[in-house]
Amino acid sequence: MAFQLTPVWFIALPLLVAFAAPLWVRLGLLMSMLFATPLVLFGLAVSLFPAVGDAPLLETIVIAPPLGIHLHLDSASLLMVALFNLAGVLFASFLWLGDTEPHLRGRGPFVLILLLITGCTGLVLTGDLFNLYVFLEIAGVSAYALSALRRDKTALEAGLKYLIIGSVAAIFILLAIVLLYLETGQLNLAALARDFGDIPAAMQGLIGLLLLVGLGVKAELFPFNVWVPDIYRGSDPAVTSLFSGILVKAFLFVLFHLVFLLLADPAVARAWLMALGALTMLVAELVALRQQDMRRMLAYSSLGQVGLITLALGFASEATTAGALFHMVNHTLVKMLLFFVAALMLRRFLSLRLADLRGVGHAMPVATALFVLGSLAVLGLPPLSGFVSKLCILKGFAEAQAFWPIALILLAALIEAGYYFRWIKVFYDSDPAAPQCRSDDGPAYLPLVLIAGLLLLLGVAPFLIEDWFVQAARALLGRGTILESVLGVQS
Amino acid sequence: MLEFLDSPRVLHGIYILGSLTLFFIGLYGLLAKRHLLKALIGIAVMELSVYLLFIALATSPGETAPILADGLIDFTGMADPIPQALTLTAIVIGMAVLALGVSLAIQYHRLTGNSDMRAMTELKDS
Amino acid sequence: MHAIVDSLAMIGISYVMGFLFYGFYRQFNARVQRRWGPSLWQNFFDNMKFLLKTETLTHGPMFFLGPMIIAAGAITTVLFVPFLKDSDWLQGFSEHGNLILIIYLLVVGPLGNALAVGSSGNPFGVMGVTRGLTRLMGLEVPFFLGLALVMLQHETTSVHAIMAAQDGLAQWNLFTNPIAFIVILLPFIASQNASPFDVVGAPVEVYAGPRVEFGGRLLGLLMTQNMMMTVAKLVLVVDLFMGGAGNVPILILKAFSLFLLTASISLVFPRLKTEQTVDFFWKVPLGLGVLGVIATVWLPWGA
Amino acid sequence: MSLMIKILFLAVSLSPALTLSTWGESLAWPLFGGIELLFDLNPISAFFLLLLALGAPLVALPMLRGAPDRPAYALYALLLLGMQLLLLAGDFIGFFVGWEIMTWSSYLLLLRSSRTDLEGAQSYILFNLASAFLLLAGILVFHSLTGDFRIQAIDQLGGPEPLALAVLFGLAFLIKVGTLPLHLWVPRAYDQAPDIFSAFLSALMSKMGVYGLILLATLFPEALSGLLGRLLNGPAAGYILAWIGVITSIVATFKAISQEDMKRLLAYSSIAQVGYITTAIGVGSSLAIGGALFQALVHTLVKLLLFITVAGIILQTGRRRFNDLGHLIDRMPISFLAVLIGIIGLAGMPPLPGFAAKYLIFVSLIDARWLLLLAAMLLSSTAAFIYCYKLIYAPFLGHANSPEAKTATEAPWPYLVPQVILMGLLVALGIFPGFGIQFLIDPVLTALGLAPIGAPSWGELATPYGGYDGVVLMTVFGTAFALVTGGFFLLRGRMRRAGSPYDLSYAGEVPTADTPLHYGAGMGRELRRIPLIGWILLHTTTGFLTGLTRQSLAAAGLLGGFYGRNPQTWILLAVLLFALALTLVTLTGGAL
Amino acid sequence: MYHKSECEGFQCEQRMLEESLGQENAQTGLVDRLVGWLRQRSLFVLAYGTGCGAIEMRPLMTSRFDAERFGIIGAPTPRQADVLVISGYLALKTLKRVIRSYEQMQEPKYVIALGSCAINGGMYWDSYNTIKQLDHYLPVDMYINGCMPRPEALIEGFAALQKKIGRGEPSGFKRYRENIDWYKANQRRVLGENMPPDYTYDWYHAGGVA
Repeated sequence: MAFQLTPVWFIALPLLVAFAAPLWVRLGLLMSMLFATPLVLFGLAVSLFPAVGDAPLLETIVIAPPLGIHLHLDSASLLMVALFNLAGVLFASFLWLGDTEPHLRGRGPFVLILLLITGCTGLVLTGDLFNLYVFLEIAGVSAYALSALRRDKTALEAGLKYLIIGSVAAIFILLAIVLLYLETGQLNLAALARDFGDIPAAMQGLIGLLLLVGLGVKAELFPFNVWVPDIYRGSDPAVTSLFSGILVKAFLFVLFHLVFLLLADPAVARAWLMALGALTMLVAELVALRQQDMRRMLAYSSLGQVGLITLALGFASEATTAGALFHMVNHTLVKMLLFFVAALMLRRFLSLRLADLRGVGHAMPVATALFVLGSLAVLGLPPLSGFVSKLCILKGFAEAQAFWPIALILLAALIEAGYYFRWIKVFYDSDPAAPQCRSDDGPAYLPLVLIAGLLLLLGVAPFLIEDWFVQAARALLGRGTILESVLGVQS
Repeated sequence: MLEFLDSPRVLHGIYILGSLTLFFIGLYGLLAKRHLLKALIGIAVMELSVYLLFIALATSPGETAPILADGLIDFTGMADPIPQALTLTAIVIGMAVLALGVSLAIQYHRLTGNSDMRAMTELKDS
Repeated sequence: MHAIVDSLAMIGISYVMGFLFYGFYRQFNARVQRRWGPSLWQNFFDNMKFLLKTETLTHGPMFFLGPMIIAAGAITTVLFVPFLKDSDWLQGFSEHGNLILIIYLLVVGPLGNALAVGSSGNPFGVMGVTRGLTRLMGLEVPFFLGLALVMLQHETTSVHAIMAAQDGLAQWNLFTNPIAFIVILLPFIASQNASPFDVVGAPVEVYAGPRVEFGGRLLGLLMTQNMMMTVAKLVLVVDLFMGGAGNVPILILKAFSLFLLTASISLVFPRLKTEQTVDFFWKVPLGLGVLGVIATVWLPWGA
Repeated sequence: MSLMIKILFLAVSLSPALTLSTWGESLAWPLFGGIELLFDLNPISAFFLLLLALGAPLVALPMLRGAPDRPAYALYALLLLGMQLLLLAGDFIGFFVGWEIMTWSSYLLLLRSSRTDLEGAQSYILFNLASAFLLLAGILVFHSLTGDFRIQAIDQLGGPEPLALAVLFGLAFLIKVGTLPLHLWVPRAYDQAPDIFSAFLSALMSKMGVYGLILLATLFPEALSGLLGRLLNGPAAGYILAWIGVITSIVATFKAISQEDMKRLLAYSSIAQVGYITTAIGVGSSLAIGGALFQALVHTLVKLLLFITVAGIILQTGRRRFNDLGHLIDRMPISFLAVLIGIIGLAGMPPLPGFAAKYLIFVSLIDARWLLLLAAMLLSSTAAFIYCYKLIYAPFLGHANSPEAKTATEAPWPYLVPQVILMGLLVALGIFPGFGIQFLIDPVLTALGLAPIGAPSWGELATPYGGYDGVVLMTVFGTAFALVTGGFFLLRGRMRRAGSPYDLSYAGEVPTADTPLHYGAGMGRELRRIPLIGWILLHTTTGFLTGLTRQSLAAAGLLGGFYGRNPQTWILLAVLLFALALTLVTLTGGAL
Repeated sequence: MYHKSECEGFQCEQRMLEESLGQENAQTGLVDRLVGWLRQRSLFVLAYGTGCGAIEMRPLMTSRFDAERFGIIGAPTPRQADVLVISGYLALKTLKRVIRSYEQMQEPKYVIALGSCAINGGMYWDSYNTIKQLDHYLPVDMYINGCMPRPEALIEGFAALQKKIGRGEPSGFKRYRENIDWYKANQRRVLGENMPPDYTYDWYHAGGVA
């Protein structure tokens, strides 16, 4: 039997690698496996793009859908999988090269990180509602544990808080799943999509709200995102990059995947989601103005970007969706860059408070320069990739003659500039008290520079991977295609 | 005398009521109690209420457990097996989460001597 | 050759007219004050005395160059104002210039001199210069606005063309555009540094102002250029509002009558403070000018 | 090594000149999804590129002094890249890309100064980003109107979109040029930027706003008249723009007079000068645009000259306030000459080219019959004499007021070379205004579809309203000056140089070093007693902006209250919202 | 009180006047005469009232006596003035300023001593802080006697000065320059520490060119 490239490997491989951890420890290959696994999967994902462009790949486990469990790999989910694995590669290389603290290098974190990636991959791949719940909990548990990894007061507090709020969200989602099953007798997403219209309107509303609250908490939408700054503040900055880079993206994807799939006419939810997105964006950006701790600031900035993506995805036109997917990729890269810089600074200065980082630009020129680059990309300034994705979104709105989101997005970007540039200014303050000795530990910067290069490349030549996003947007919005590919195969 | 309880509507109504009650008890525990373990118990109770709802509503009175026993070839009259399978899975997952939560809570208590949720203010800023 | 003779003639005429007019002014002033007053030639004597001083103090090269710049500016101004209408003579280089250029040339010299005053290091002088510039700021706006009304009326900035358009007495801009003349009249007096707008050189208050450090021949040069500049301004207004002049006697007559008018006004009013001056110019002549603009441009019967 | 870097840097600074001289085919760069960046050189952008090509190496030269500042060099190269992109762009996306690169790289350059404070840096970047985002919004409106990003006139003029487009673009560019209520960042940035870089900011970056304004005019058929119709003899939309420009220049002029710091004074003067350009663009006729371009050219040269000179003074003395300087004329003669030429150009005095620019603008205002604007513009242009005088008096004349000013020496050669070049250019352009018209201005006017002004000879500036001859003017003035000076020496008697700077007529008193003789910073203070000026100087827009900042911070604090620290609050919030939404949904009949 | 040298008080002045009178017959050229004629028509008087005599200057300048008809007019600063009128008693404090003003005037310049106080101390002959004889400290070109002299006398004095100028006679400023050491010694004797700084008169020693 020839080795088959099937979606199941995206889930199976990291799981296998994760559970073989003792072996890697013995062989001394722990870090290299952590690095190699997502790298292999990333390569696999990239190689699958052409194939998936033609028709989605379905991997059936046990029985064919809608009865059985299946994995659904279309352009959109493949894009997310590739993104998660790329983030995994970058994260692993940062851990590997960066000589990070021991609590990030043991067997526990190894397993947890792979599990997190698995969970997120599963979230976007699964075609089954209950599987979704399972992967959601896998991702959740590994995230709670990762958050508390450092085992000190702040980390434990963050982990506990995360666990509590995450569990409550999971209960909401579980309830929604239960109700859905009770109403339709289906768990397969495609079949659910077919039958969802038949449910009574009041029940539709209840289920929708349950899902909205549950996924809203997970995907960090205002006003359900009040927990985010605390968790980001308490966790290790490097780990936080995973939360902001992978976890949120997976949940956002799930939220919109469900919305686009279940609702025959997404216009119903458009107003809700766009309003939530706009609120999330504006509130987060405003609150970020006053933050004194870099992790908190980045957390709010992350929320702001989530709001922007929600706003764009909620509009549900092809252009904005493609732009939003592109923006997801950019945001993952940027936030990883910024949180890595934060990790490096934290290690050097033992604090990430604004007042303690005065003049850091003279002590850590490369790190600060990378921070500046990341900020520019977050703000969507050319020639970095953030600009292209934002432009894509804005152009989508303009083509649809919707001008109020444009105004809000630009206003939010202006507010965002207000705090990012305040930090940059303080970084470059000439403070005689600031440590003057320059030290840049070389290899740790490698993944950072790689990210920066990617940001620049995508900003200058986005046409290289433009097709991916367009196809992904089509796949995400193409409810009919999904129904046909899943149910049509079965019939 | 209690015949009417056998009608699915009534039975389901009672189950719904019961699980809702359980849900709100859990929620109350989560919102009103400050002890970490009590909060975790609250979460567990809420989860339980959902399981209960699921199992109860997916089963009508008179249906048997969906177990393939020897010689059983007639599948009618059996309860829908999927909810039960799913609930089992969910219970396992819930267990894991709870265990993680409790272990974190214990570690937190050991480290700080504190188990009051509202006293967790280490992360305050700005 | 023609140009050289012409230029020398213009310089000569403006100088002679200048000291005679100023002599007249002083006598006129004395008569108003029931005095006998000096002779008509008194200004000539004063000027000569300064030019013949044997000692002149300077405060450095810029101090020396200032009076040279102002004198050269005055000569340039004179040469760019056409003295006569329809004549080859007394034209200078006026066909290469225009009204706006002349207005700016009028301030070239004073600004050059201001450098010299600053260079002297005397704070009173600089105070005087500041006052002068402030007054300039006040007077220039209505002055230029009045002239702009004339330029708009004739749709040109060329003094020649404006002069040529005023054929007879009835076509004088004084009569066709009286509001413009009224607007520029008081700023014109101020630009001559005459009372009541002469606080710039208040002798007691700021110790003669810009001229505080100048003595000897440098002061003589300043007096010379002042007389020439006065004549240039008078001739300019004659050109613009009184139809120019065909020959020198007419020119003197017209310029003298204008001078008489301005002298009569300046004799009977007491001195204003700088800020009063500016405020006055921005209220009364400028207000009149705005009314004039509304009347000529905005209202339907305007062109 | 450092020499190599310096040479490389100098070569980079010559890149605009290289682009200008060797640009051939147009270039296209496919960005994504139907957006293609087009780059081409047209006469309008060539004019502004010429300014850049001229200014960039002259600013780079003083930056070479001392040890190489590599980040600054890199950022400067980026800045030049951005500006060239902006100028060459044939579509708005390329324009925007260049605009943004320019914005952030200049911001980072601004941070290289140790004087930059948080407020200044923030106001710089926020104003400029606001400008950029307004521009982007305008671009999107443009896109929705035409379905394309290519810079072209829009044909459909109905509906609110064209007006919105004009307002958005207008605001964006007006922020960049620093017109009145939006000028707040200008003095701070020009004041706090590295001394040399201020020259670049004022001379070249503000011109990008001017370029934008001219571009805006090309978007509408018949320029600005296409927008709101005509008023008197000019475009009605332009009338508003012109008043904005004039009020800006009046207020900025009075603010400049009251400044006590050289660079702040220059900053306000820059605002005022660019205000004239705005006015002229508002008039929109051939003469006016010609005047605007000429003024842009002159202002570039003058501000380069003045800022570089002032940078030299600051370098040599370490002082920047008028009160701390004085009497540098003997110690820094070339700098003195540079400032002298600079202020003559700034004040628009003949025979320097500033006058030619003003002449064109004045004539165009008369031609448009906008005389009230003319009066207002004249007010600011005569008031400018006062700050010009202050600028040369306080540092160079009067009395040395600090130990540094007493011992300073002439600026080093990297500062002097640009000064000498710029002085030469200014004088040459003043003598030959016709040359500038014929070879620099007319191609742009033709490209804009306006009638070229034309020049009978190099020395002559000719308009339908008359003109003047720079060569004759200069000859007459020069001859008169030579004759007067020569004649002066023919008179009998001798000159005596004062034995001491304190040898003054001082009412019989002998002033000493303690006597306050230098009238530097105080100059212009008494202008406050004039009601209009007093009113202007009393009012600032700072209060509004600090208020805005305070309000948004307060809002941030208020909203930050949501993000509490207690998990129970979070859950309660979620549950309550859920209940609320559920009630809503139920009440509205289940519709989501 | 005074240091007695070979001459005293008015005698010194007399001797100096006689010396210059001796040169009266020296031929002056045509140009010098023309220049003198032009100069005499215009005298700018430094408006510096040192003592009670200043009150007599007002009627002289105003309508009743109208000195302007002789070309005599006030000047605000010493740089512009030709004539310094010492109007009455001269306190030591004022002397310093008078000397300073005189040295700031541009040559040719003239000094008129007005009233007996300026000539010989007058009623202040034994005052401790006025000078007794102005001509010890500044070269006087014209003395106008009286206490106080009336404006008519002043006019006559000015007229005499104008005649003197018109003849092209050498006047006090040359004397001051030639005898600078003597004048400075006298000034220093009464002013002591209060002498103006060196730069105010250094150039006299260098032949009048600083």
